[in-house]
Amino acid sequence: MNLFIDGASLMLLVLGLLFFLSGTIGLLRFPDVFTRLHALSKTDTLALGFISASLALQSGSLLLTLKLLLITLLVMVAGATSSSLIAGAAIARGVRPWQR
Amino acid sequence: MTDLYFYAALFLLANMLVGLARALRGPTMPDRMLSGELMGTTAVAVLLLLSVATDTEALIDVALIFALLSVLAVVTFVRRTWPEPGPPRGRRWP
Amino acid sequence: MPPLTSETLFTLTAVLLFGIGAHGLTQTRHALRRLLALNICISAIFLLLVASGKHGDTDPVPHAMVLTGIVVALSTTAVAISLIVRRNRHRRPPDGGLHW
Amino acid sequence: MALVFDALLALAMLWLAWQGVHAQTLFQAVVSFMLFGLLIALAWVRLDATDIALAEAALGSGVTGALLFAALGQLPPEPIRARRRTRWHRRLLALAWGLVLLAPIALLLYGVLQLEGRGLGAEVNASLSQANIGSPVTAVLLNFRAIDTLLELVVMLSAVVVVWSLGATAPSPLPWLPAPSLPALTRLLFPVFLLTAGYLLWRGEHGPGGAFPAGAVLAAGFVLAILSGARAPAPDGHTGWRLLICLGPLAFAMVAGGVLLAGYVYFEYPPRVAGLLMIGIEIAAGISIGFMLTALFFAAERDHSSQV
Repeated sequence: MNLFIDGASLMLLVLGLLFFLSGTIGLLRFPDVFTRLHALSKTDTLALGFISASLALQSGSLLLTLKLLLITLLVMVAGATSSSLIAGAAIARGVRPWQR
Repeated sequence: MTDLYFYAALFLLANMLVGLARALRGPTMPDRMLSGELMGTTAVAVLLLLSVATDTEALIDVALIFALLSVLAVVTFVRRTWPEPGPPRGRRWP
Repeated sequence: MPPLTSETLFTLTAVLLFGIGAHGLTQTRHALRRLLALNICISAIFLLLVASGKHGDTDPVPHAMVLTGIVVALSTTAVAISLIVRRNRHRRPPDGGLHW
Repeated sequence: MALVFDALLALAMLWLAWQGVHAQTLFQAVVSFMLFGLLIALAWVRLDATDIALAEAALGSGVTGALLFAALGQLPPEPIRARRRTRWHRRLLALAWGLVLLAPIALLLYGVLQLEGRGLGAEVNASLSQANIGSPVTAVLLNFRAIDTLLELVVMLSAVVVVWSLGATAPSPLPWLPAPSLPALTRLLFPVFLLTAGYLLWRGEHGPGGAFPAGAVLAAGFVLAILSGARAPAPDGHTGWRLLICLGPLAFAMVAGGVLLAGYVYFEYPPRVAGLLMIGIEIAAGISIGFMLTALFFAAERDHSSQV
């Protein structure tokens, strides 16, 4: 059982790291601000979710788990809203979306 | 296991610094803000990992503050630094 | 020569940071840049204070001093910002000129 | 291993500091400076200074960054003349000056690294039981060196007074709200901000936390609310605002004077109520720091109650 939890935790951690990496690659490689937003905000939120899930599996204390959950939810809500704000501001100021 | 968390934190730090290239290259202001977003989220993750690796629970509070205050920067940017000229009039985005 | 530990490393970093700040303070023209350079100097001093004073267990006295210092730095920065904004107010072009 | 992490962090800090001064545009410089603040908070964590990391994340990076962003919106673009490349002989002179200054700095650094102090940690921990409070840093701030903290509040208060007396520059821009998601976000997050501020105040008693981070979080909540369209009376000249802003320093000074009247030395808390007094001061200070920071943020704007 313990081995199973450790394994799951490790897998989640590695998944989180991979998602962070893919977010950075997207941020660097995509052609304009909207595509970069799309790459970054989703993957990073998910990656943070994976990492805090991995830590929560190991924590063993309720308060700690609740705090991890709160932080993840906060980043989720804040990330989503700030992405939409940035995109909206960019459109309103006349940044043209990339077209092939 | 704690060593592993430290390596993970190191990986995320390196990842975050690579992402800084976007802040340098731009080209538009929102691009640079995005780089800041990446650093904010990654710093939260680094703090969570370090908190477990060094067994300091207070670092979670620092992560909480980062998560809360990252919104402030974006909202100030959108409402004060780079505000829209007004409601879009007849401009339809394709 | 002292051994290369984290504290030594951060002490060295603090000195270099102060150098960057001082250089910026004398070599830039715009008041906001000078303010940023001054803030970098201040951070460098805080870092030096804590990093060089850390021997084994933590010492709360420099920590309290730095906490006080951060607040004072924030207050002076706020005053300086409003002075800079007021000085440059009449130079603002009428269209808003939001493109640095 | 830890050293690799620290070295990477230090290099990034140096690079961002350089960018924060010499980046091509003002906006780039401000963004770099904010990210520098974020990294320096990580450096505080690495130096086991969690209290400072908390304050740096909240005040040094968060609130300062927001102030700088708000200022950028009111500044004209930087004139080209200011970015002119300097002449070669001035560069040479600067380099020579730098080398001359480097020698004493290197000497001082060598001296600092040789220092064999043991600090005051043992003394503080020994007298912690007299202070009736769990966290050593809070004990130093509110008990052993309480007058410093009182004066620190007064410094912030005078900053507010100075900024107010300079007068407003611009009407608050933007009557038009860009996205419907912003007020929704604020309605969702504002209680979280209040809750976190309260939690940090409570934490300050026995761990990292305290009035300053709590005040900064409170201020962030207020600023967010006003920026997303909540109506509030303009801080300048409003009696309620003035009272709330003065609350912290007043409570602090009254406690200090009160114990004097009760026959103790200035700032010597009576042992039986010391913990209670300090919690009271902490709460009052936290509230008024929150309002002071908000006032500093909106000081340059004429009135945001009629618009927004």
